[in-house]
Amino acid sequence: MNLLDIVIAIPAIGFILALLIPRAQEQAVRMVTLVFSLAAFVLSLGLAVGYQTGQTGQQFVTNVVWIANPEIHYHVGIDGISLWLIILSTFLTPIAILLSWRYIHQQSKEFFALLLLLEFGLVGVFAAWDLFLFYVFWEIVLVPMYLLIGIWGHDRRIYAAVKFFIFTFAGSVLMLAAIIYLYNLAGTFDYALILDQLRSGHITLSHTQETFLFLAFFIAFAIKVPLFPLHTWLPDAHVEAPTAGSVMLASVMLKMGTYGLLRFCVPMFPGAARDNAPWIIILAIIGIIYGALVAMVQPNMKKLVAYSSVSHLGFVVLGIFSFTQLGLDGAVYQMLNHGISTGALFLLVGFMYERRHSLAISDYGGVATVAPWLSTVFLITTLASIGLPTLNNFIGEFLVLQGAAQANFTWSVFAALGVILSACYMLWLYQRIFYGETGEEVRHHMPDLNIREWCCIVPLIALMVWMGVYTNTFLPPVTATDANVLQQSNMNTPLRGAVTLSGGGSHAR
Amino acid sequence: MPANFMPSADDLLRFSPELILTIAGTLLMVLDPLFGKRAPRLFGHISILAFLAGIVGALGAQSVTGFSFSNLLIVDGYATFFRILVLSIGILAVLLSYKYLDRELAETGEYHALLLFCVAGQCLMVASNDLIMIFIGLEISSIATYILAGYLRNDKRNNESALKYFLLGSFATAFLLYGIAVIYGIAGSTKLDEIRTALSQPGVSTAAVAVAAALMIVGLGFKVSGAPFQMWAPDVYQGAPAPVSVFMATGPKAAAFAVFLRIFMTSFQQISSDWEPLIWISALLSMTIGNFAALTQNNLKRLMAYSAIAHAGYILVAFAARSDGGAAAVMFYLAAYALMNIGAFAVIIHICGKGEKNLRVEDLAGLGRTQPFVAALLTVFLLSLIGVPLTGGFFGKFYIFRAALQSNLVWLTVLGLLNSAVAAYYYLRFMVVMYMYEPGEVANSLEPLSPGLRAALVLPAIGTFFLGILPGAVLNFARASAVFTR
Amino acid sequence: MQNLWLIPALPFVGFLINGLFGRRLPKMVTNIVAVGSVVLSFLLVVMVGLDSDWGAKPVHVSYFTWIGIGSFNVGWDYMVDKLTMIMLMIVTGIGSLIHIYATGYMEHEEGYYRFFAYLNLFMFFMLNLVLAANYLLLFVGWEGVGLCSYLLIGFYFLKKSATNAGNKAFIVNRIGDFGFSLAMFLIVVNFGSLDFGKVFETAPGKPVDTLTAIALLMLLGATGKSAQIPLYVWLPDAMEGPTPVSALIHAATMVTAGVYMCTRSAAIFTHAPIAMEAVALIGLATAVFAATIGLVQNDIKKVFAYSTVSQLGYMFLGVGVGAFSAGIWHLMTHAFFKALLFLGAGSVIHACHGEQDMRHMGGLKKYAPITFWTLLIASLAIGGVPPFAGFWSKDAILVAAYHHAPWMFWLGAITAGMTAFYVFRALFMTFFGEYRGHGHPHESPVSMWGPLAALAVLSTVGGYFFNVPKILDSMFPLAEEPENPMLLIVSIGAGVIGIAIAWYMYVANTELPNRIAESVRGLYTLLYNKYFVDEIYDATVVHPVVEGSRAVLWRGIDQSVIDGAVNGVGYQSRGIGSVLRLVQSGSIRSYATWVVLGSVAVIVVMGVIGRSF
Amino acid sequence: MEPADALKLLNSGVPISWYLTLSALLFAIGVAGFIFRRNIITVFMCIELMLNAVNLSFITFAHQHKQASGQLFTFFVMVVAAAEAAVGLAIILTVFRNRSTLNIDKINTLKN
Repeated sequence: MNLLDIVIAIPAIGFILALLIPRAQEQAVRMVTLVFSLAAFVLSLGLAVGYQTGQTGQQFVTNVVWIANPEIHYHVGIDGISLWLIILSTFLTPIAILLSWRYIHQQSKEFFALLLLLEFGLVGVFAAWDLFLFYVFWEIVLVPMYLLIGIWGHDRRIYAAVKFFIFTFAGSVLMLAAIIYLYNLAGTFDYALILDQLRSGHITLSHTQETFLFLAFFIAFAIKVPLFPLHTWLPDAHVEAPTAGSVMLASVMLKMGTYGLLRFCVPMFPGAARDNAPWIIILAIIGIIYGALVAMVQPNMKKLVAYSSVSHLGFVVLGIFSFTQLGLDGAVYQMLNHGISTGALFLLVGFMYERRHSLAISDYGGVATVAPWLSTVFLITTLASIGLPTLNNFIGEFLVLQGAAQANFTWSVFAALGVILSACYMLWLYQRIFYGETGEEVRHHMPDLNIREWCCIVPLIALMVWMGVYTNTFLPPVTATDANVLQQSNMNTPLRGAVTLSGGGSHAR
Repeated sequence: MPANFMPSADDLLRFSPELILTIAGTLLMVLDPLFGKRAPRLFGHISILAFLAGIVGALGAQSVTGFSFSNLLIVDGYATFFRILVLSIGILAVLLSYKYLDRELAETGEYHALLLFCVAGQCLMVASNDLIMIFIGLEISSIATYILAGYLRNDKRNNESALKYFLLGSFATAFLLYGIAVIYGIAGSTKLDEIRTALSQPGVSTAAVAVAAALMIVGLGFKVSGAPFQMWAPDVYQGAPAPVSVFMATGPKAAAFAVFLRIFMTSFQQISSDWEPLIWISALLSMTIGNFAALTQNNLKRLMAYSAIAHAGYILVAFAARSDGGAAAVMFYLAAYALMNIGAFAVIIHICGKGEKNLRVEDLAGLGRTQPFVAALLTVFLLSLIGVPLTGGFFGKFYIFRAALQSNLVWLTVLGLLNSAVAAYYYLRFMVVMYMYEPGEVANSLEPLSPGLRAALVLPAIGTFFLGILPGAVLNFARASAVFTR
Repeated sequence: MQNLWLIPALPFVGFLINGLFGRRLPKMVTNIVAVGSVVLSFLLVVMVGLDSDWGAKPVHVSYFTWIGIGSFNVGWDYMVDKLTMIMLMIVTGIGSLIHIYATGYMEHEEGYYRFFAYLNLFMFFMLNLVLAANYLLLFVGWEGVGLCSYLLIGFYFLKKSATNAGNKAFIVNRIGDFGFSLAMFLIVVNFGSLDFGKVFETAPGKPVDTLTAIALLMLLGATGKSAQIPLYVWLPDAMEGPTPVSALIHAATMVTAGVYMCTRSAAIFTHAPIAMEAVALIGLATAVFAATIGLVQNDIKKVFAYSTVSQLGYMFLGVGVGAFSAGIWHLMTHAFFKALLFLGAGSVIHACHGEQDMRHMGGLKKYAPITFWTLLIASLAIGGVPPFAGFWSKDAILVAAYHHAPWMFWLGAITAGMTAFYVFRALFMTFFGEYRGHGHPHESPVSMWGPLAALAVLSTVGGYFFNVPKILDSMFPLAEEPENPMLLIVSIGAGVIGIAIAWYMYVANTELPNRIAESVRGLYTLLYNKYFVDEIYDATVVHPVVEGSRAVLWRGIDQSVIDGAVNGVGYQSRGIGSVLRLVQSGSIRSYATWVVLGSVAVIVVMGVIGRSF
Repeated sequence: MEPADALKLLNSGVPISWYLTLSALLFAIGVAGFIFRRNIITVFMCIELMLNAVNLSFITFAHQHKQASGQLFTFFVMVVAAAEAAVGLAIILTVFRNRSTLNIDKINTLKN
């Protein structure tokens, strides 16, 4: 029973407690959930403190048998990648709870309880070191999000919720098949052991086997990422979800996909990963540009941000499949960045929706005059998300593109176009919402930020700057772990000297 | 065989569940005229006691495993597992029926007596080592079910359901019986183990064996409502009284699967490579037909009937694995399925009202608002039916597909899993309606949960979670007992 | 030199104070914070200069690791050498003057504190840019100044045109930055580092095509920031911003960043002859192109804007032909006289109550004498009349151009003539003749004409006293060329002729311009509408991209194709479902038939598989 | 003729396969009747026919194997058939009472 177990347990306990409270006492439910989520966050910081950057492999390990036959373990632990993602989840949950404080009226008990259940699942996903356990958490996450969208969402919430569930579920059943198949080969679900057996040649996969297993995992993750062209559930889900839902969805849930790619797909099936990298990267680059272009023409704020996510996540996938140290680090960093800045964007859009009760960009304009602080924080967030240096996204995008350039310069050329386009759609959005003459509706319904909202947004802004200026806090564990991943996948392509213009194509076969 | 017809104590113990249930049933029929009008619930209580006693008996029998009555009866873990399963299903069926029966002002004595006989027949089936005994047990169970299906005499739907089940049921049974006859002709015996040995002799006409096996597949496939013999199920389940249709979908089906598996894993085990493709096809057909037909279905009972067909398909997948692991998976899944299905039906019975007038999916509208507890439990069962982790249904599917993959049924596995994604769609509709619609008049005018139904909701929920979080105990027992006489 | 970081830090602190509390602070405090911080950092620069012997003893300070991944390490490092020193002096010096000027100019503006916060933030990024010791840190400043220019152009954010101009500036700059970042990627791939020292050391050894690629990509970046063809389009629109901004950012400092960057990367460029040629050509083309447009503009700020573009072209010409120090020299003098021109223009606009169209000015000589004299000096300087500042640097560039390729010299000379013409045209139209505007024009307060005077002095003697090529001799040794008086005469002559024509047309007989315009209507419209470049870009790039994304990508692919497929699958499965249900006819006999058919099938299959029959 | 002769004939002459064929035929007739007749009673009788066809083969095999058990089975089957008849006729009765028809094709309200 170490710190990690406690961090995993707290949300579950809070969830049950919240359910036990009679529904009349809404305030009590809010307080309980908030307290528990905060507790989880504070403790999760302990993980960062106690984490030994030096040593590779997982830390804070607990490994006990859950089910004897087939042997399924409760095997959790963290490494440099999962560490930050767990903290990201625990960090955003209290914010999500806080921002829903007044917004949720009906069935608030279930709402806040479900947020904790969601947190439980998310933390579990990033901590699980047993494939079966991973799948269990993976599916647990699905249910609360489905209900959050479906019950508390906007007009087309049902379509969105069902679409979300079916998309993800269809993907994950394939993963389940692959997991079972691996189990029958390896006789264990323990990821570390499977990895060893695969690498020691204890299990040998035929080329077809490896390809199919890789694809089974890949599709499940690609849907979650989402990778073009599997992304269409995302805009619907985002637009219909309540603010808290959008925040959690964008900030953490999408990372489940990229995390899975990095944690499982690449190390377990390096060969298949190399073989399939070219078309995957092409899809990622299409996603980057396509997402940006489609975002540019959205009339709906949330849809715009949603498509921008498609674009941003494209960078992550690109980084992962560049198989370079910088690329992987950039990918992980970009996961966190996207969590912070896009989360903040959805947060602010939510604030505006609570005031104006509209997501249509055309219903706004001239907000800067009546709500200067709101527009200021929105501007900072915008700049973060378009990757202004000294703010977080820049680091991630730079590293990813740099890594891609090392692998194949052409990739970085096309991917970098996304950076131009992001400026186009975000600045245009900002202009249309905040600049210009102030309309009557806006003038009367747009008070500036209140204390609660400040509490939600300030931590995010602070992180944007911190992660943009002083990366030393975050990068070292990531770097060490990524190096380990590359080495596990026998893909260690260290920073090489001269590479010809076309790029060495470190794995173009 | 010794000419001593005096059964020993062990024999009686091994036979105790059937005895207890039969005696209890007879007792009820005697008591019916006396208390029928005055204490309608009494019979329910008695039969619950009887079932509990039966469970005790079954456990006792497990302590003296082995053959009895000149090898007609076999008590092994497999038998005990299914005995306990069908007995527990009986208990839950009784719990489901209290409310229903007095809402429909139906006589209770006869009903419960039939229930007891039915379960007795099933206990006999699962514990018999002889095709004729199986046939008799099957008939005891079926005949009782025929009556139960049409229990409300003046209800047109009940009549039709009963008639269809009766005619088609006996029709299929005739095929089964013919198959038995042919086997008897080939092997000169109806004892499963002896048939096995006989078939392994050289010079056995494979053609005849094939015909026999085929005929049995027809008969038993019909009973487990596996495609292409599933047509009757939706009509019958829809027409029968709700508690009966859920009982039919769980108890007799479990028993039928039990004997199906026992016969084919014992007697026809050597020629399994011949019948495996049939099961393969049947499994795929059942899953696909069940799920896709359910997509557009709006009548709750009929929808659940189609879903029952689909679940039969999943079980057949494990059957097609032709391994002990597969058998264990079948056992586990049947248990999990019984729990979640009964739980779901408890809610249906709760909302359907007198004369089962509220059976549209929309009638669940707003249940999450007006009766959150019921809605929450139904959600649990639905998630289990979808196969979401931490529920019994998930582990059931997991074991099934694991067994299938171990036998390299990769494509069947993939198709099955994709099927479960399709199924998710119509199960989600329930949740959508319950939580995301405004409460309709049904939900608003709903009376509080009756104790019986409450029990029939809570117990399966507990069971579902137990199987979903700590499946080890049940599975290990299943694996230990899923070893057939070789 | 530990206090190097203070140079950018001070303005940043100013930005924080004004940005966070400015709304509650009295104007006086805001002024003190804003101006004070910049003046202080100017003094710091001077101190640093004294310590480091004006950069002769280079200083290199690294503060902390910004990005550290294995061998790849980017630090927050500052360095000071002669080049940096010059830039620092220009930025902080001119910056201080313009800050002071702005306190007067912006006095009655809404969001006073906001303006100065942005201005200070700009100083921070600009100083970061010139102090940076590696490309990534330079890029921080590079993008940062872009941000500030975006904010300041859109300062009057109620005006759509202003915010549009802001977006345009930022996005066009992004296109340039795209090139710059690609250049950085290539540098890392090939040099394994972004530190100036390391890169320039190893540059000579690298293959030429790689260096050429890097240099060309950098050039793309420079064309964005320094408004060269093809990315110059944002600068004229940028005049939407308050005039001090035009002076500081869009004339004196930011727009010269491209020149600075190329000079800084001389080690790479000099080994990439093709790139050098490209730089020269682009510079020259821009110079000519912008000058021609400048000839006919009526908005005083637009005139100066195009002259800025043109002058930047000169600087690139200088860099391109290898006269880096000449380029920097012109950068400096240009900073003097162009800042002066803009501030003067601001003063004129201020005098005319915000009027910017020169056709509604005139005769201001007697109302605003100081402004007139200072502007006259500036015009002489840009006109290349000795001994004013502009003459020296421009002459140096032209000479270098002549030795590179004479035709470049001739084009440059003609451009010089045009420059002199349109600047004096502006001068005459505003200060001579009768006042054609409304209201009663007036001279500006001392806070405004003070800086004008200071800049006037610099524009007069700055060129001669600060002989950049000599200063930078150690970095960019001067080519030994024979003195060629002809060149001198030509370049001076061009200026004088230009001035003379302007006088003839706009003072002697003022109806002449219209007649000329009439006679060459087509050409006139072409020039007046800036060759319709904006329109062409809109039609060929912007509109297709936006509409294409909406119609094809979003409505087409996303909604019709992908979602259509998804929903189609759902619809089809329902279809299958209803078909399957039809089989359930409810008739017992049909069911029995199915059972029989099924059993036959089963028997047959069993037989076939068992191969029994 | 004498029963003994009949037995002799049975033992010697008519081969087993004839009986089996006959039972198969009877079974087939039953099936056909079930499918093609419309009167519920008739359909039900067809089932009885099928069961008895099976009985015939039981007896045949019993004779072939010289076993008593096979003949015993026929009794079981008869008993079961009787029980089925009792229940079945009752069900048919209620149906008739409710719908006043015995046309099997009219009993198809539950469908799709």
